[in-house]
Amino acid sequence: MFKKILIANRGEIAIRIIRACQELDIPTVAVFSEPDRNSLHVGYAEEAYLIGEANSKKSYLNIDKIIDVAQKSGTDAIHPGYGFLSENSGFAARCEKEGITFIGPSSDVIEKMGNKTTARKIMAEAGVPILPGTNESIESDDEVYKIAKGIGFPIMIKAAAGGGGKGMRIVNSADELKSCLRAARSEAGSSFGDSSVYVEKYLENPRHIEIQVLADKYGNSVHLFERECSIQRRHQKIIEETPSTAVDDKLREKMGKAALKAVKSVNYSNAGTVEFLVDKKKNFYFLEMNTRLQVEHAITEIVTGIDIVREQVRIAAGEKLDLTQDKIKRNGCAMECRIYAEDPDNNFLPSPGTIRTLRSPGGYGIRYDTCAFEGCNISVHYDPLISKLVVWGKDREETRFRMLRALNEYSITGIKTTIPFLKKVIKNKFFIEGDIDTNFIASRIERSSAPSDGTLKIAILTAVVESFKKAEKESLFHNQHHPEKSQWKIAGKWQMWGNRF
Amino acid sequence: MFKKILIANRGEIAIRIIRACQELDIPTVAVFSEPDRNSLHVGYAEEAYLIGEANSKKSYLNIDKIIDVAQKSGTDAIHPGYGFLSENSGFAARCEKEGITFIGPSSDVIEKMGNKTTARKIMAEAGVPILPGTNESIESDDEVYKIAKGIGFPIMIKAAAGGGGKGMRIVNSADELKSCLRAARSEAGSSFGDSSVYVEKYLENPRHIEIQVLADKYGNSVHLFERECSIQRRHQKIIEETPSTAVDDKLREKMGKAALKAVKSVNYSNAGTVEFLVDKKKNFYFLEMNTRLQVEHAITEIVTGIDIVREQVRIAAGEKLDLTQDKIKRNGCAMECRIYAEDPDNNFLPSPGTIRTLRSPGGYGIRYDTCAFEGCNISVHYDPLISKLVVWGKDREETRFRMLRALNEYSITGIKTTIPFLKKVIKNKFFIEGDIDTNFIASRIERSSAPSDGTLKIAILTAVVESFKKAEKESLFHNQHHPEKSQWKIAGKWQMWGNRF
Amino acid sequence: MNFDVIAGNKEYSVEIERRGKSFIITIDGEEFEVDATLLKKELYSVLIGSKSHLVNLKSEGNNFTVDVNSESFEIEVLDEAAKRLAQKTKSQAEGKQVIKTPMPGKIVKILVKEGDEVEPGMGMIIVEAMKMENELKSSSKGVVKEIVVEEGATVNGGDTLIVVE
Amino acid sequence: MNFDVIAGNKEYSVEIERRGKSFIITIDGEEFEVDATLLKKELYSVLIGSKSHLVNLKSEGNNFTVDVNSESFEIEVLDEAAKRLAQKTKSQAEGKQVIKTPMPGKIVKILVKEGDEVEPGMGMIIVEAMKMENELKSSSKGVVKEIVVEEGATVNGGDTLIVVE
Repeated sequence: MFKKILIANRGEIAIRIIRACQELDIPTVAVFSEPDRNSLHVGYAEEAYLIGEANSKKSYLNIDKIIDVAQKSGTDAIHPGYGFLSENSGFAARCEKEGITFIGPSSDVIEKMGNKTTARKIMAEAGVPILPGTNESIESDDEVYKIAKGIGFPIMIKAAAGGGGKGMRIVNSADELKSCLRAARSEAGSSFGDSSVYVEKYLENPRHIEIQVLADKYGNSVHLFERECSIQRRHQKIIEETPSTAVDDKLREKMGKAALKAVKSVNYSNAGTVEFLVDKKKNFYFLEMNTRLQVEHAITEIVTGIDIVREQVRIAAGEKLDLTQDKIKRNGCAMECRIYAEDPDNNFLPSPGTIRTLRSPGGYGIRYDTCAFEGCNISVHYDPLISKLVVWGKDREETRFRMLRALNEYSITGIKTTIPFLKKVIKNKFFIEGDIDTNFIASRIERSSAPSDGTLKIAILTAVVESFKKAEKESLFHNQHHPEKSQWKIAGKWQMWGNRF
Repeated sequence: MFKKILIANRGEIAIRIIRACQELDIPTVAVFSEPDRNSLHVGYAEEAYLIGEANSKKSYLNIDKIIDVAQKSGTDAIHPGYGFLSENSGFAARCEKEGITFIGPSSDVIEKMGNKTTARKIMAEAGVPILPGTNESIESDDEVYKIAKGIGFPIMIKAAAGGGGKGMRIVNSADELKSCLRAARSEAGSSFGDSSVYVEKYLENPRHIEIQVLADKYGNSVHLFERECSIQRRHQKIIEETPSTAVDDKLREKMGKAALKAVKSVNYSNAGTVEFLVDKKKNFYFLEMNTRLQVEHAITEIVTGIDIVREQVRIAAGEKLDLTQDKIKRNGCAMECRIYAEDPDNNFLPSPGTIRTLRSPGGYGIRYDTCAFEGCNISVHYDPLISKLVVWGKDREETRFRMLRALNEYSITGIKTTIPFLKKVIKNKFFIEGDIDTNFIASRIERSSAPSDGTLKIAILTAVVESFKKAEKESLFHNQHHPEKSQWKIAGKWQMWGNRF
Repeated sequence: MNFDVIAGNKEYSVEIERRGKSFIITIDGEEFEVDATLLKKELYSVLIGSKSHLVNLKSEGNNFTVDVNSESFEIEVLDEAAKRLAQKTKSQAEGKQVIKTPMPGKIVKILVKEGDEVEPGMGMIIVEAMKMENELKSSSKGVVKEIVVEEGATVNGGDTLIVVE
Repeated sequence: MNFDVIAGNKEYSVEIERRGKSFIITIDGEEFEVDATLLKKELYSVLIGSKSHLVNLKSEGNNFTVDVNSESFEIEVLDEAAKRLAQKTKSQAEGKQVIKTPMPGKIVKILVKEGDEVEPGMGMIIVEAMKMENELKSSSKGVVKEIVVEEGATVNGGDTLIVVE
């Protein structure tokens, strides 16, 4: 097992990984940028090193600096978390070169899966269903037109080096093709330094369902069932659950088998996720493979009892999987709500700043992963994820009610958060019925709603009591200090107070 | 289902029950004593009523007042929690009379099990193993002597109306008999208003292992396996775990069957616990039946996925158990640490007061039930339980390491707590091996230990930095306000500061 | 004691008096019995009749930010003296809208120019922050009076960007 | 800057100076590089070299209560001026022990009488609080000078019960 593990990340996921290491009795090394000196991951790790400025390129993406800290501190393994360097094949290769274990798959697997057309080709060859389209980047507009006619509009143009929704365009008809193609190419070029694009059939209102996999270095692999991640805003997940209401045992088995085919086709090792789009007829298509830990891994942990981060460390250390597919059982349901520093009433505009007060939920069935504390700053420089609220229940309704109860207990003031919006989703009748797809938030949720009159009155009553107490205290202060009650003095005082208004 | 539930309790258990009700969509009514106005259970319930003074007799034990609030608020069921009125058959009978559902067994069952000799007799008749001794209270000293000779010293003299360790005496030899008997009778009389006692064989260093049961009103009953509760101080549990390291499948089945015999013998309904003492040879003996929710119920919930409080409410509402014994599976291990406001270095002396700062643990496998918040007062009037830290793990070692990790994250300042002591137990080699009994704390744990030198240095370094910064600020303050640096003024200032020392 | 309360562009006339440990408060004639106690920094346990609520309240002079049930309210509570002063200030500020950036970031694009007429909801300026582009919108009708920043500029949270009158 | 630090009946001689954002501190000649920052009320993130610690620190004048790793320390940090003063106060208080009740409760039994000689660890008085009886012990050798309370009396937290000299 490793002597010491460096966590090349920040926020809640750095803390998640530190906890797993502590439970394995392995000391941890945190790295931090200048504004992160007061972040909780620094305090939770056994050691911590400053690695640079706020800008990620100068700190959390600074490969040289991170390798330097790893060597200086005697670290023999690095966990990259998610985001930052987690899917950077160059970083994985550098670790391999320096003799430090990268806790994740090998650099060449990361590279293959990072290129979307290469990944499509590999999956197609392995027999994993993919959407109709091309497995090569396309040069000429004519060729795109021909392919589009073949598979039928709407189609999706995507950047080959893509990710995060950039360099993507939906094309509904032949008329739009030219301008969309130009726009996608230009965006792909400026975002990834590579303007090549490819074409896929566009699926309308699909579900986003993914399969978690674990594979060791000896060819053993298992899947840990699915996660439904269709509730998205800005193409980013905000609520996830398992099991999916769209997946029955038969579909689960088919998708699981397809995911394991994907794993075997590239000799994948460590934890990974195969993402699929699923249509109304329960056809599923490979979307991409995430060669890292996912934000939403926790819901899978809760229902399978498998600590995925612990498994990642064990696998990277060369241990064999002690799991076999038939021994993995799902126990109940789990749901995750992501609490972001965003204003849901204002198009999810980020709302960084200082958390003035914080009350977090607890009790039965609640898992709470966070980097936040009362008085902490949610930095403008990084992802605005404050916490993950994960709930377990015997069935979906128990889980949903528990989530609602927990969200009601949860209070953050000082900044705007997604909490009120999440409650709306959890109470939504389509959500209750499991009738969801990636367009759910746009189509099913009324954005703004008038605050309830009853709640407003509670607020007014509290403010009035406070005003009254303050006025009383001030008059008490005056009486105590001016027992003579000179009119002149009291008038003077009032004038002074008056200036504050 | 009920329209509204009143919780006749306070602290963490009131909050636990409120949460279960909210998840069942049932409004709750809290009651509170004067010093509990600022307690969290008041804020968490939908309604709250003041019921009297600090003294429990005037508030949480005030049956008339509680019934009055129940009627005024339109409550149709009362959950008594643990302690207070939870095992008061008079209160249960009063609820029955007023047409309010008491969430627990019927008053006559509570009464039968509350009388220790009656309970022994019933159990013996039902074929549940009991310790050798008498099933009737004994009048004459001679009779006690005869019985003691029959079963052999040491024996235990116990108050028939007993509980909580009062009116109990261990008698090691015939010489001690007379004085012990007199002391036990006098204590029993003053504690319970009933000086009758009975005799049991005294078991040296047994384990305390109990079986959780659930039974509906239609004769269906199941057990939810065992809890090991041998780690006790002052005869009160402080760490519990399930499964017990002393219980194998065979013993589990035997104890479970015995517990269900106990349930059937009195036509028990609702949740209950049958407590046993287990000796080194795995013989087990009925100790008592708790006709209520236990503090440590949470560990059973975590490994079975059954929400015991939810089941209590459902059963009381007349619903049928939808569980059968063969469907109840144990998943992994769970452990509970009770965090009390007590000074472990000073014989667990209570340490009430205000919690100045609070940092609570989180993440995978952690359940945290508490009534505490930063700035709250742990009252001198009631039980000093601050929180229950419940941890789940795949196996006992994963659970133990996770508990240690969580205790390391947990910080409470302002009052003394059991946290440092609990860490000692979790790291103790006998505990690691599962070699525990009710005498564990006295025999296996070194009470006081010198603080580590390394930790002291961290403390000194922090205090010195703070002193330095303060001195700097003060000198900055002087310079800013006295740019003229008049020697006279500075001397004057210093003198002023000097007076503070 | 009497207060004028302003919340969400509405005004409420409020009376309050002590009754034992509680207060009797009427809002526009509707009466409530209120018992509010501070649990910790900015957190109150409020009993209205027997209904229980946890309320976060932050005060700055007469202005309160109150959070209840995940809803947030800006409330102004004015006594007689404060009412007169508020009247004065209001008449000066009327009709003026200041677009401020809620967070530090970079000005990506300015969508209006000085003298433009704007409608409520119209996009005014795009600020990049937290790796995302965010469009700030006008909340009222008016004419762009002043554009304080330039495209490409770096701004701090709270900086004024555009003034509309 | 130089300090005398008193912790657990021991004295340490400490020097501190700034180096950039950190401090160089020597305790009885042993050198440490320390970077301490306040995260929230009384909670510090402390880096000693590269080792990270979360430390709770409460200060009252020169006296600090410091909590690290569930251990709690009472530390006094004295500069030159404070040292002189402390010397004076100390000589007055020497040899005197005051038994106080840490919590409100009722005096159940007084186990000593005035003039009794006591040894460290000897039980002095029994106080009932939180439904439990608690024995308070002497921490030093001496003679019972004064018994302030009577059996059956109700006492508040912090009340002096017995004075030993």
